[in-house]
Amino acid sequence: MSDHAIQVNGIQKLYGTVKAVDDVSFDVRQGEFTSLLGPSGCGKTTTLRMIAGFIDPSGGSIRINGREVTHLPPDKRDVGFVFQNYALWPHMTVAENVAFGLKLRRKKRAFIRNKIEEVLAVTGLTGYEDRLPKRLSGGQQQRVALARALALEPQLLLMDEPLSNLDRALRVSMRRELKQLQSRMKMTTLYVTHDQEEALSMSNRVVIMNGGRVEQIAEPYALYEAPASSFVADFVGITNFFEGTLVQCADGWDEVRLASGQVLKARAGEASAGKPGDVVRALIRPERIILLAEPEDGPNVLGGRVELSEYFGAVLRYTIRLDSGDVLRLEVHNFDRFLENGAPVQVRVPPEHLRVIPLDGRGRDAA
Amino acid sequence: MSDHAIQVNGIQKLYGTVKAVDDVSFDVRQGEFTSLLGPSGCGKTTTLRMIAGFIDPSGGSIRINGREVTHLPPDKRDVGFVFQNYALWPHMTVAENVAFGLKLRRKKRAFIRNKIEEVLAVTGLTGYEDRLPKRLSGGQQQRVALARALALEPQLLLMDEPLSNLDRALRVSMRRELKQLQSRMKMTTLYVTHDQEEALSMSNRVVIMNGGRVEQIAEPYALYEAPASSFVADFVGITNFFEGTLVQCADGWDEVRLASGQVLKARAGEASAGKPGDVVRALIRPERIILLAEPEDGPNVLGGRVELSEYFGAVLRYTIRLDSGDVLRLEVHNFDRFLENGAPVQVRVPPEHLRVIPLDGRGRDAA
Amino acid sequence: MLRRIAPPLVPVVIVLLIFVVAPMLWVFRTSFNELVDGAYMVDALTLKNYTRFLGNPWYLMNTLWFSIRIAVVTTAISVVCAYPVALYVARTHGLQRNILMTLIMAPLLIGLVTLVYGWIVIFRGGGLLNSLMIALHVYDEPVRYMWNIKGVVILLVYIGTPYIVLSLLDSIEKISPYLVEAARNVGASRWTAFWKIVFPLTMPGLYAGLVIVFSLNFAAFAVPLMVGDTSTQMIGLVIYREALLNNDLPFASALSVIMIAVNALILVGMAALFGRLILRKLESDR
Amino acid sequence: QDCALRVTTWGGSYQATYEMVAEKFEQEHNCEIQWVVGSSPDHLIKSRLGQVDVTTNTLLNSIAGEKEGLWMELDASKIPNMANLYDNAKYSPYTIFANVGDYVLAYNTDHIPDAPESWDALWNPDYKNHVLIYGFDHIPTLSLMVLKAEQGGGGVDEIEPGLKRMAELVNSGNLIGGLDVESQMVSLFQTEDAWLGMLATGRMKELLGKGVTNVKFTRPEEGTFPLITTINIPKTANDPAMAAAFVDYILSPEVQLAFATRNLYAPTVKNAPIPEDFEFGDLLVQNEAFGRLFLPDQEKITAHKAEWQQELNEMTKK
Amino acid sequence: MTRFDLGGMALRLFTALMMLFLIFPIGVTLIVSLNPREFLLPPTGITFEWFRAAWTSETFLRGMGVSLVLGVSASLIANALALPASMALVRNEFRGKGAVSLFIMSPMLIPTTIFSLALYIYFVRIGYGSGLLPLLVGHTIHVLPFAMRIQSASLHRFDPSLEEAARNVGAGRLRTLVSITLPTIRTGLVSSFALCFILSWNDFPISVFLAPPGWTPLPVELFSYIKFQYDAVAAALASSLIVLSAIAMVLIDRFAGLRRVMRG
Ligand SMILES: Nc1ncnc2c1ncn2[C@@H]1O[C@H](COP(=O)(O)OP(=O)(O)OP(=O)(O)O)[C@@H](O)[C@H]1O
Ligand SMILES: Nc1ncnc2c1ncn2[C@@H]1O[C@H](COP(=O)(O)OP(=O)(O)OP(=O)(O)O)[C@@H](O)[C@H]1O
Ligand SMILES: NCCCCNCCCN
Ligand SMILES: [Mg+2]
Ligand SMILES: [Mg+2]
Repeated sequence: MSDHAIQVNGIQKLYGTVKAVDDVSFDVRQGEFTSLLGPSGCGKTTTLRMIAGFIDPSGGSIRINGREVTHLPPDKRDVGFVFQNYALWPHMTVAENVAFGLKLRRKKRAFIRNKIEEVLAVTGLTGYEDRLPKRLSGGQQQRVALARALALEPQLLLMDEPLSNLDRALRVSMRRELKQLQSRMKMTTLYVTHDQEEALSMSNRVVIMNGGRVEQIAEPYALYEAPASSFVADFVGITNFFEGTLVQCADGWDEVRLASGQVLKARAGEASAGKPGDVVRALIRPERIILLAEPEDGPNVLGGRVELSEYFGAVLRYTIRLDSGDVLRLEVHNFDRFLENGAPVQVRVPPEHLRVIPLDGRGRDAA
Repeated sequence: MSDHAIQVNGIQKLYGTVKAVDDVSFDVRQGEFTSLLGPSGCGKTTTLRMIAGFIDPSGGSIRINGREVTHLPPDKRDVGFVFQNYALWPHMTVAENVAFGLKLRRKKRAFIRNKIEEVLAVTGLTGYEDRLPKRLSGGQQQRVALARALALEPQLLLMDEPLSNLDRALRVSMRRELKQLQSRMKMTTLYVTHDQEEALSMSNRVVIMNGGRVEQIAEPYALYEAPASSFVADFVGITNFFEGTLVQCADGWDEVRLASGQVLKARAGEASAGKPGDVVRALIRPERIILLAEPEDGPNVLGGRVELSEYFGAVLRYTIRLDSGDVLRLEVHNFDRFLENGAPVQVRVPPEHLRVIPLDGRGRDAA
Repeated sequence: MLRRIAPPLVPVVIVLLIFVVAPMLWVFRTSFNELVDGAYMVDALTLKNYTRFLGNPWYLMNTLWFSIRIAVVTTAISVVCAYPVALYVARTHGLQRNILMTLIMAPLLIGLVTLVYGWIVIFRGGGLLNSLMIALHVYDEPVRYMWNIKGVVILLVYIGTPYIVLSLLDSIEKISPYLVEAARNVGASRWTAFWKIVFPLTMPGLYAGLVIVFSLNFAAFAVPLMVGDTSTQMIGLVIYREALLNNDLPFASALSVIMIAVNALILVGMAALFGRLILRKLESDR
Repeated sequence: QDCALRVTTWGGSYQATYEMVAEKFEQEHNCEIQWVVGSSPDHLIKSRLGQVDVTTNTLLNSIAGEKEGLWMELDASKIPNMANLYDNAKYSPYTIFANVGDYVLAYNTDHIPDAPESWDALWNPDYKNHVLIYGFDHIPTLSLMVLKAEQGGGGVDEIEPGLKRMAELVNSGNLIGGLDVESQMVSLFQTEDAWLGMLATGRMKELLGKGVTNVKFTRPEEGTFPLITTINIPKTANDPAMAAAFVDYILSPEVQLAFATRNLYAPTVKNAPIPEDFEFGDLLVQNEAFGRLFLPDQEKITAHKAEWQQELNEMTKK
Repeated sequence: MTRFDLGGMALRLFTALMMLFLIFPIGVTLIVSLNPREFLLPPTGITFEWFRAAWTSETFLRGMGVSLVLGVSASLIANALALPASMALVRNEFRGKGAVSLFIMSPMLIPTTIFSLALYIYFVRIGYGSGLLPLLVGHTIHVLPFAMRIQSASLHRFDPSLEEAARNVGAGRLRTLVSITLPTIRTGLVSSFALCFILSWNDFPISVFLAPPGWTPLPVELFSYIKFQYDAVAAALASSLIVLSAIAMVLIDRFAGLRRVMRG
């Protein structure tokens, strides 16, 4: 068997003049859990559907387990698929929906019965065997779609936002079940999600798509900590950007002068951010910024006022209007007090977490 | 006009013998943003649909702006609605879907054109005016559903998981737009979501449903910090539970002896957790637990080993198997090192964040 | 419930009461009357007309049962002919679709009598089909395709097919391609996906077509009259003859009553069968 | 002008002739004629329901109507032209013949060079698959059956021999069919599928009119079967006087001649001689042909035909 | 998107064969109508004489007009009556539904001959023996069950939330029906209307009894004509009808296409 469960090579899909998918290439290794992440309409579903064989690519090639399948019909690919819109068969009950694929594989009746019981238990649908899909809630329908795919224990499972309609508690438990199944069955998984928590926590690797193209392929930590572009940085998690000019770069430390005149010290990345005088962008994650309890002087300390506070339970996110006019978002955890809107604050931007990336002349990431 | 935009009084919906909604009552005040949160299948959609007038309640009454509407047809209620399954009209383009309600209100053509432009801009759909729904991605369809409702600037807006198929970045921006629209138009909103971050950050109040019934109605902070039941505690955010017996309760501090013999100090809640000897449950949020860098002795310090670590970008969650055998989940932010699975750790459970609630004899929350 | 379902049903029900039930009551009454001298009808209360039919095996077997058989067979053949055509038409658009539809409907547009002339050219003893078959040595003696049971079956199938295409179209179009994809994905071949997903989902349309064509064919009179012979005495034809040619309104009425009852039984049976199988599952409800 | 007279007619050429001659009547009597078009059976039904003032009818219908007492007596004083009717054209006080055609034996001279002398030729096995007759609802076929019954020692009261003979014909394989739509019979002669068969004189004329030269007709020695158009006035007629005037007009020489020359229905009045040079003169049932019409007891046919058909169907069932 | 073509080629082939079967007699009709010697094949030449005769026959033209008006009116009324009823039946579960359903289908069970005779007699008895009403009623009732059946089929699997969405933005029942429901089940409605129209257009027995003088529908005129004398005029008329409806279809398509373009 090939080392790669999926090899996607330069695939394309045109709808008239709309380039839904444009020269996308990536591989998924055997047993790996890979996520496709990207903004709405960026071509995730289209890519997945080409791999499953529902759409004929306008160009490029697809291999599954080393075998060229680009133009193979879907039933010859042996790939599990969970549809974004569920696609439950309306004339079949929950149990029948699940059993269909098993019957096609001529499984024994007892086996099918057990399997139905098992996957419905996993998806929390025990007791719903005889319901018709139209009599289920949205989340229940979504779980049937998942159960239907899991029942076949596919070697390769493609899922298109399979948990999007589930509450967090259920999603967490489903995620756990999926991961367990995946490692137990050594099932290779390609997972489309809009939930980056999901993508980061479950995946071995993440493919970031944007506008029909691949932006970055990386492991979760690398993706979050070293995004290849501002787009990725901003799309995966929240990022604060400071624009300025590089004034010095030595000893692994860069210095950036902001428009306000203030200078920020930052850790230099592996690649050089440029030479003094270059326009650069400095990035930092909200959870890295420190909200100072006491006024403080020193490098990388900025003043401002609270503009908005958002409470997420475990997290409190402040949007701060800096004295320079820039906006900064920072997150605190394990907090006990709330700052009023308008309250003056000081924050420290730890240099070791501030990264500098070069910019081209027009204010976009240099290529 | 009544003080309350919505008053729901003991409504019920039976499907045959299935009690989809069972004696649900709550109010939504004018201009308030209220969320309905609860597990999949708990009756959120059904409740919302009864308020919109799509389903006839089997019992109870509904008032909108003080007016009894329980049996009023949907077009007489003047309530915006965003459908969980979008319900876009397949024979109309995006623009036509949005314009339909405006045309019914006999708006001027220029007004309609502007409005379409406006809401499509808000939902990031500019340029898609003439697409038919079936030629849109899942997330795009969902945004059309939202745009369609917003175009009418309803005084009261009901939304059923309107952002479930959007990526985080888009969701965050849509949330912001929604909140702005809401406060600009003083629009009362009832919002069904499975995303607690959404519910907590956007809402004035949250209604927690479970199995067709209301579990708790509270403001976000109260809900998270003082859940009325283990169900709520566990459903909203993650919660660690310790079961034990109350050994002492004085001075605003309780002491709980765990099965392992260890005694944990905890802050006493407003209501008494009981008398010494009672079986109780102590709760603490993962982000409150402190992962000790150095071995330490003292009260409320527990030892264990890392069992699982989950990386979410800004957050790292460890699942720890305590020496007592209990499982503890804790979250760290702003971290720079990862602990290996199996690594020995010590944690401190700060007494001020440990809450004690009474249990009935059978190990469930006392009523 | 009553308040919701009554208003939409009331107009139809009233129209039917006035224009169907009332006249049919007269038919029912007439079925107990008597014909004198084969010429005129007098009021009576006799079961003669019923016993004449029910007591004669020829009527039971060679008209009633014969009609049922013909209707079943021709409807079945029409379905087989129509289904693929409907599948094909369902995925055409615009002009192609409209032209196909015109062609499919054409036989019905031009009227039966004219149509029969077209068929005569093809099927008569020295017609196109026989000439072709004889030229190809499939057989050497002309075969009779008209003015016997073959003609009746051919023509009923021919006329029934467009009706079934029409009734199927909408059901086919409504099937989301995702449902088929989902089936293909779990390993169903095109064929299996068709039988297990597409076919069941077209049941509403198929059912409509079956009911329509079966009823039309069961009651057919013009076709057996024009292209049948003495051995194709379908019950609709017998009723036509007794009522109009032989002036025997009482007997024709009794035949009608019997026919309506039988037809109703068959329809109820079909409704139960289809309802149980599939329709109820697919009904939209709120 | 609020006078309207409702008259039944068959469609096609019959109506065309009717419409042509009616114009004059409408002007003279200042009365509009409304044509009630349909096939024979509905003429009777509409008469029964008082929807008609003058019924153009078949003899069988007229008889049925008589039994029901549907018709009013035809008053010779109001219909002066009745005086010119041949005696046998006055069927009863209620029913007269408006015109008469007949069903002759047509044959294809390429396959049957000599004119058959008897209807028995229909049974000739040489003509297998090439024989045409009218369907068993039609008077010529019913008449043939009675004829055969008489020849077999029975008659209209003892139909068995006739039925047997007809069943033989059906089962022999000779028949292309017993047709209901007359024009199909014409076409089948035209295409030479049919070599031999019955044909109304009117249809014969059409066949010849199509330029067919190898089909001829003959009147077998047993006689031909009449095609009789009758006239009745329903008791429920709105304006019996006007109805009588119209009947009188039908019996006038000009109308009689019009139907004769246009439709080949021979006059039933003595004062309408056919022009010597009329091309299809021999197709008209005139003179001796009229005398050789085989006209069995129509009342009995009416009373029994349903039974007969039924028995025949049983004898020929497959 | 994958389509459910059961082996594309096979389906295409079968369809082609079926289309051949369906249009062969019509092709023959067309040839006949152009052939000076009617249906003696092979044709001996081309003539438009039959067409001229067909299109100058006042009877046929008038009959066609009557049939057209009658077919359209009866189909409209029947579909309008059937729509609410089929919606009520498909969307609600109630006791006696089967019986109501069967009752509405009942005209389909009655042999047309008897029905038209009975209806005719009924109208005469209640004093409406003449006039257009009986004809219209007869045709409407005749096609009603067919409209019911096709519409019901079409309403199965209709997604009710589409209607809810419309009601929610303020559309009343009627507006929802017109703007949402009807367009969504358009194919079904067109099928239903076409079927009803064709049934009415082809009807003979009902018209024969119920047509008042001056309002004779085409099939009656045509049958009366053809029954006794066949010439290619009927074939020419039939061919014209098919050509006309084909042209109408093309025009409709162009028109609809144009509208789509103008709508941008
Ligand atoms: N038509 C129906 N017939 C029978 N049961 C139904 C029907 N519709 C919903 N239910 C049941 O009622 C319960 C509540 O459904 P509802 O759609 O309100 O859930 P929900 O809270 O919106 O769930 P989700 O988050 O999954 O959308 C579910 O258990 C569902 O299975
Ligand atoms: N049938 C179609 N015709 C034309 N354009 C289409 C069609 N299907 C999808 N598109 C377009 O192609 C692009 C990619 O669509 P796709 O469904 O793959 O997006 P996605 O990444 O899955 O988005 P989402 O997260 O919103 O589901 C979208 O911009 C969409 O509008
Ligand atoms: N166009 C000629 C109509 C002649 C009708 N004759 C009636 C014959 C009945 N069998
Ligand atoms: Mg998608
Ligand atoms: Mg829901």
